[in-house]
Amino acid sequence: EAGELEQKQQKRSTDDLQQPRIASERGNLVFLTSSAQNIEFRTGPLGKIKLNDEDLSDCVHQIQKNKDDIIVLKRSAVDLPQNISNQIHQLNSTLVDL
Amino acid sequence: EAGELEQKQQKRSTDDLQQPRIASERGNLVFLTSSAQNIEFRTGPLGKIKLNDEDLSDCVHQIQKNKDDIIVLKRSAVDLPQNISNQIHQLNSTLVDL
Amino acid sequence: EAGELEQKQQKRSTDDLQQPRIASERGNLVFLTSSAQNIEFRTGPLGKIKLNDEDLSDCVHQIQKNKDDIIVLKRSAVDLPQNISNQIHQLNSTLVDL
Amino acid sequence: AYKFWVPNTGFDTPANWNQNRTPCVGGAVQFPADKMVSVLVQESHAISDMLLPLDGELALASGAGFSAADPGSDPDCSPDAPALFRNPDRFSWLDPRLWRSEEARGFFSVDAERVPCRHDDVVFPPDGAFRVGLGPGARPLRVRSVSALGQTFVRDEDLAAFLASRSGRLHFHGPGALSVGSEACADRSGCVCGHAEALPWLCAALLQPLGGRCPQAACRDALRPEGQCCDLCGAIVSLTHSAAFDLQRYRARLRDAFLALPQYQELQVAVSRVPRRSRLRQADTEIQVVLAESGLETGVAGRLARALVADAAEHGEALGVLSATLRESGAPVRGDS
Repeated sequence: EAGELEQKQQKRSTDDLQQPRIASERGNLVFLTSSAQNIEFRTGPLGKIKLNDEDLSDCVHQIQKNKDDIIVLKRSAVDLPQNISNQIHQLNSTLVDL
Repeated sequence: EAGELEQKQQKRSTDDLQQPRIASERGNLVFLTSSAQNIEFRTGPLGKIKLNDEDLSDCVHQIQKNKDDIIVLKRSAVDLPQNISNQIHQLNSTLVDL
Repeated sequence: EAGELEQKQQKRSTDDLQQPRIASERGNLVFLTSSAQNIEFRTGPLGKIKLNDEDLSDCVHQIQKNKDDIIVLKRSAVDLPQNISNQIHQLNSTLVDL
Repeated sequence: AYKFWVPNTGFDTPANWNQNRTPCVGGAVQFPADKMVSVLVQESHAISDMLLPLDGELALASGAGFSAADPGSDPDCSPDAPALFRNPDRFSWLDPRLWRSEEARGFFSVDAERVPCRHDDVVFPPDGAFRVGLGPGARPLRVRSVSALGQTFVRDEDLAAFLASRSGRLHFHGPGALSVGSEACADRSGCVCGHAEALPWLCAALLQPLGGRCPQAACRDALRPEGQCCDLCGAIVSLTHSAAFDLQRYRARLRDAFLALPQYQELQVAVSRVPRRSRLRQADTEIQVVLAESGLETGVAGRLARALVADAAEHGEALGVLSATLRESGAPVRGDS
C-alpha cells in the first residue's frame, strides 16, 4: 500500500504542477505559480495589503508618483536645452551682426 | 444532525463578519478578505519577503531612493536654468553696452 | 514503540515552532513566518501574483524602470550644463575679442 | 506521573471532519467561523474553496500546502457538501477518554485517575495541534506542570501569561482555571489523585456519548471502585497500610508474582491510593486494588483477590500491609435478560 500511496501522491503532484499553490519549504512560506495561473490577494474596499510594515498601496502610489515626476523631469530636460539653445543662438546672431 | 447544527452556526456568524477565504477561480488561487479586513505578510526579524529574485525591502528602499533622487533632480532643474539665465542676461547686458 | 513515536513528535515540534502559518486575526488574513524564514512569491513566465489590482512583477519592473530613467536624467543634468557652459564661455571669449 | 493529551486538531486527521474523511480534491472546506483553533497541515491539499475561522491559524508543516483545484476534479467529491471541520471546542480536560498515561501491561487507571491528578505532569502534543476546554470552572484544575508548545510551565504566573497570549487562547478555552506548581508525589505509599469532588463532571464527560448512562454490567452485584464511573465485574482488594508500604514495589510484585501467571493474563489491574470508602475519618486513605475481568470467564478475579489477601497475611509486615479485605462481584448475567 506504500506504493499505492506514492503513486497517488505522484499523480497528485503532476496535477499540482499546473496549479498555483501555497507551500511550506523548510519553514519558508512560498506562493507559487507555474503555468498561466495566478495567485491573487483581494481585500474589500477598506482593507489593506501589508508587507511587513509597508502598506502596498502606499508603495504603489509612490512608484506611480515617481514615474509621473520622471515624465515631467524628462520633458523639462528636453524643453530647457531647447529654450537655452534658442537664446544662445540669438546672442550669437547679435554678435555676428556687430 | 450535529453537522446541520454546525452548518447553521457557521451560517449565522458569517453574517456578522465574513470569514477569510481561500478559493480557486478557474485555476487561480485567490485569497480573500471582506470589507475592512486586511491581508498581511509578516516575517520574523531575519526573514525576507521575496518577489521572484527581488527582496521586497530592497524594492521599498529603491522606491525611497528614487523619490529622493527625483527631489534632487527637480531642484537642479530649477537652479540650473536660473544660473544660466543669469549668465545669459549678463552677456546680453555686455552686448548692449558695446 | 510509543516512546519512539513520541520522540519523533518531539523532534517535529522543534521544527514546528519554525512553521509558517496562515492565520486569521479578527477576519484579517495574515501570512506568517518565524525568525529567519522567508515569504517568497515565485511565478512562472506566464503566472502572475496580483495584490488587489496590482501585478506584483509590474511593480517591481516599474521600480527598476524609474531607477534607470533617473540615471539617464542625472547624466543629462551633468552633461547639459557642461555643454551650455562651454557655449557661454565661447560667447564670452568672442565678446572679449571684440 | 506523566499524562498525555490525545486528541489533535490536525487537518489530516479524518475524525476532525464531519464526514470522517479529509477534504477531497477539488472539495470545499469550512471551519467554524467563531471557534479559535490552531490546525496543523501536514500534507498537500487541492481545494476549491476554504472558509477560515475569524480567529485561528493553519500551521504548515514542511511540504504541506494548498493548491487551487476547481470543483468537479474528483467525481467522488461533491462541491455541494463542504467538508466541515468539527467543532474544536468539543474536547474537555475533564474527559478521561482524552488522556493517555504510560501503563505497564495488564494495568489500568480508574476513571478519575485517567485525568491528570494533582501531582501529575501534563504533556500536550508538541506539534501544537490541540485545543482543550478547561471545564466549567467549578474548581481550578491543579497539576504539577504543563508542557505545551515547547515550554514547560511550573509557575502559575508563567502559565497565566501564556494562557492570556494569543497562542494560549488558540489552545485553551472555557471558564475553567488551570493552575500548576503542586509538589510531585513524595510519599512512597502513593498520593490520592484529588478528583473526588470533580468525579461527577469527569463521569458526565466520559458517559456523554452513551447518553449519560452507564452500560449494564455483565454480572450480578457489580462493583463500583472508588474513582470509577460505572460498575464493573471482578474483585476489589482494599489494603490498609503502614508507612513502610511502597506502591511501586507492590505494583512490581503484582506484575511479577501474579499477573505473569498464565491464568491471570486476561485481568486488568488498577492499584492506587484512594480516600477510604468508610470515611470514618476525613483524611483516611487506603490502597485500592481493582481486578477487572475483561473476558467471559468469571471467578478469575476472585481467585487472584484471595491470593492477594493470603499474600498480605503471609508477608504483611515486609510489605507494609496491615489488613486486607476483598469484595467480589456475582455470577454473570446473560446478555438477553
